[in-house]
Amino acid sequence: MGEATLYGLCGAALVGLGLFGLIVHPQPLRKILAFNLIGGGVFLLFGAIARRGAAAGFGGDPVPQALVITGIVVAFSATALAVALLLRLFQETGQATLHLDG
Amino acid sequence: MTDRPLALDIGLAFLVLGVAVWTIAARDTFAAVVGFVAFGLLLTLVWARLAAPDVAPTEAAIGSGVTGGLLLGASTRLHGTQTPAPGEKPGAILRLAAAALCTVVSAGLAAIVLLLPEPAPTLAPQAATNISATGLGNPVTAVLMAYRAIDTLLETVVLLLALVGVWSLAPDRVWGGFPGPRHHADPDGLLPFMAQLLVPVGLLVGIYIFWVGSVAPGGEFQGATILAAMWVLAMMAGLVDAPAVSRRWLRLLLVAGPAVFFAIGLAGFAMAGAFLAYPEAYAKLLIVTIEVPVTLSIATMLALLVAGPPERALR
Amino acid sequence: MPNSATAGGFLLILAIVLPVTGALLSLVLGGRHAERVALLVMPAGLVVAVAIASVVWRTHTVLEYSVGSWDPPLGVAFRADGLSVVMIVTAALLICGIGAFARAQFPTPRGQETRTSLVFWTLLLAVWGALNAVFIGGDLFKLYVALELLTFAAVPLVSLDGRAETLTAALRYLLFALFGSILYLLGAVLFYGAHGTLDIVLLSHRIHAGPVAWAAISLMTAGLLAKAALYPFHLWLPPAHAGAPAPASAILSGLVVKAPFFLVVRLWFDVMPRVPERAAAQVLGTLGAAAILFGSVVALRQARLKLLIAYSTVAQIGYLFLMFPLAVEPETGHQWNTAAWTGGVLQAISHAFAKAAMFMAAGLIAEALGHDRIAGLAGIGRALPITVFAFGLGGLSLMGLPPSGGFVAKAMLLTAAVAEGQWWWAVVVLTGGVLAGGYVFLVLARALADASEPLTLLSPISPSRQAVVVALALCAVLLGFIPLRPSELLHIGRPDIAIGGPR
Amino acid sequence: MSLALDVLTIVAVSAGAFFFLAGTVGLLRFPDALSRLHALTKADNLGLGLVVLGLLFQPEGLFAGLKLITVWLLTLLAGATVTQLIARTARPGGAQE
Repeated sequence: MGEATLYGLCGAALVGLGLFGLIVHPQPLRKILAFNLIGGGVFLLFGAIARRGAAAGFGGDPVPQALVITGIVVAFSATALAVALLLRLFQETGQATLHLDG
Repeated sequence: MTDRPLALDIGLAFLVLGVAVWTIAARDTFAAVVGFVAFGLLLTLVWARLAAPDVAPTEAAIGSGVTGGLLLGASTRLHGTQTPAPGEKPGAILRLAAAALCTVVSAGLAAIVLLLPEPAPTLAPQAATNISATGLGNPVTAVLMAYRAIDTLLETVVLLLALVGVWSLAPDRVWGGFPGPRHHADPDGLLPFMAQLLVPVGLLVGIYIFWVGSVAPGGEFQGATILAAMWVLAMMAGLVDAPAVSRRWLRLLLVAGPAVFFAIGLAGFAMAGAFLAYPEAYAKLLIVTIEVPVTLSIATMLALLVAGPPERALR
Repeated sequence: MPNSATAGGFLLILAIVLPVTGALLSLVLGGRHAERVALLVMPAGLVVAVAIASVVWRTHTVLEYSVGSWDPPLGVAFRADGLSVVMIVTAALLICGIGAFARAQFPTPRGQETRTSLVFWTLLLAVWGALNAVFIGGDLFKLYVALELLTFAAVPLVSLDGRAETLTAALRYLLFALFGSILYLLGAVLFYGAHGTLDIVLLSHRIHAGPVAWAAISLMTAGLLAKAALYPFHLWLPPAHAGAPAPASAILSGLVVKAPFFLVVRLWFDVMPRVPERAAAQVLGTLGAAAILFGSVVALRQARLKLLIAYSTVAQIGYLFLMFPLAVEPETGHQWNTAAWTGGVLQAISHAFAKAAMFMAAGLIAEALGHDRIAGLAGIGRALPITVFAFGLGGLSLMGLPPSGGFVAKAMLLTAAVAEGQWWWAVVVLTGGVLAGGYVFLVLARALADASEPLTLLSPISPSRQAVVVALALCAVLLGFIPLRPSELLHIGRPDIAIGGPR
Repeated sequence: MSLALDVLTIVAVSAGAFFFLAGTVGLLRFPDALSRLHALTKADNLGLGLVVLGLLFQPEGLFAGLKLITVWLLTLLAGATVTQLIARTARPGGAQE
């Protein structure tokens, strides 16, 4: 088992952990955090697959590595929009919950 | 790929998982966010171990740094609301079911990781044989700016739309105004002093990281993040105010990157017979011409995404 | 550098570049120019859409373009087959209609920029570009970026009015959408790890039934279902679609939810056409059936018009997924499964027109009355007859009554169900039609009743806006006149599926 | 010659690691924020300084050495500022801001 497989397994575990957080945490901010953990796990899977594809003198397959960079930026945009929505909601209602009547 | 992982790797993997568990399990949201920042920094080390020197700084700067800062700020502002109401907390059965489901997902993914074919399929040789046509030395930059340039182009638009979305949350009476609260420089404080010292250094580093991206690890996203961080620091220290969102120069700065990208892409029809194709002799020059405004635009978008929607009216 | 672009392939680039650069320009110029740019881009975009359609129809081949002359797997290809063409033209027509309707709702006073109009016009164009990118994307990661583009353009439209309810709805929508896209991305990386490409055509040649393929397709499908709001992932849809301003609701319900559905179709029929699985298709069909029954029953119990229409969307999305058990056949060449296929796609486009018309009709009614309580609709049929007529025309399609696109679509699903001996789907289709009849009738009966006291309208409703609504509703009706058989256009680029007999 | 340099490196880096360890223990064990900060700055300043010093004995060119020193100086600057900011909020009555 090389380090690619090791971190691939780590990514698999992270996806499950994040998914659990996303389901059980009622607070939106914790859901956003959990979403970022899943993202980390998915990107690690990309990284593991890139590392497995090391060839032609490159330490890893550059295509999945580049996709991760794109993915990280997209995940950040998502987080920024979600946080802004949440803060605005808090400003409007004094609460930060997804329950309409809460 | 049959070599054993180092003890370092095993330790690092467990550390990553441990911090992730903390992030999910911590009772206090602020603590969870701190855990997440640590998680991002550890992932940076993982990327270095996975021979992805281009991803590592992106993770550190954006995945951990800017995202972490954003979440820390949010958790401070939401302080006191982060204990779930009695009716909101999921019951034990739901939690057990969720745990079971997530274990199945993780186990399935782990099995697939172990089942992946040998030898691994890879595009590295193709990326290597074609890189001379791009004039670049860094294969990851070649993917981002040539082979899959359309992804990068649309990604800058994604960032821009996220910013429009954030701006759309402003109350109508402050539309066109300034994002976030105004920070005033504290004359006795260390922060303005540090900002004055650090911002020039940071700008230099950001430009360097961007510039070196064509031949070595680095590139526009990493460079832009550092530039954005310097701007945010200057805003927080009160050295400069955030720009009003109705300023024409700001709007121009924001769209300059994607606009130049589109323009050179369309010029590709005439120059090289296809959208986003570069004639070999000028490939590097054209790519750099795209990267400069893209870096500036991304830096502006990142800084303004952190600054948030307009909160103060123009007058 | 090899170049596999077909003649006219540059049109595909224009389909994305035109709306997206329009959005950029709207943002830079701001103020009154945002609307002007949008109104200029619309006819141009419609021309491009029709041009793509005519090239594909004339040549009977898939229109293809490799960006930057880099062929897949290293590069990214755009492709337009018959299905893409149908969706692109639908999107173009609807966007133009919605844009014409929205002018009165998002005006910009002279010399001043308003938040809602800048955001609306910019994002309208962005949604269009993102939809086109989804419809012609030939690469799974490119499609991920396109989906995110669509999400970020769509979510702010929900909370344009800034009320707490719509902010909550928008946040919930965003969280579901993000959950969906991360699962989609997870599936995509598994495909790359196993086959070394993200290109749909290359994948379809390399893929074989096995744990990796199944895990990837399940994750991606689950993620897309969350985005398409298929039962039980529908929770986010009603508050978001009902809370948005009427033109935004029309975009969201008519077009945006169709994008993830479109991608599920791509995955099942293009990425893995040779790996059919009846059991999984039955699961999708069951969820669809549950959506039809649940959505329709809940729609019947709504007190507010826009919520009723939103729950009806939940139900109508269910019909789309009935095509999977009916069209996924281990033995290809069965002509009825191609009928189901055509029926499913036709349902997507006729619902798009019908639902957009109904949401905008509801918007006009709410503007005129100052509320959208169904109990208080009495007399509106007399005050706004054209609008209520348009609502009724849209309702025909939802019920599946002739003449309407919904009728042809549902008839094809029915015949396929009966011919394949899967009669239980036929029962669901018929029950759903009856329930839809119930909630449409509920609204019309109220609207056409005489008011106890003369109705005073809060604001006059311009005839031109009503005309747009009727025009879109008539599009849904006109679709009812296409022949009741598998469509040839839809099968361009789909050689595996025979069209009723030898070709 | 290189052996002597290696020994120097090992000694300095080990000493640096010791300060990091001590700082971490202090962070975990000290009772209040101010003394925790005190412990932390020791790890940052001294620990990192010694590690950098140790690495300087492994000659990799002038440029690399300058980079290492710059890293240390920047960390000092950031550490000092952040510590001051945290200390201000942590000080009794200093949390209003």
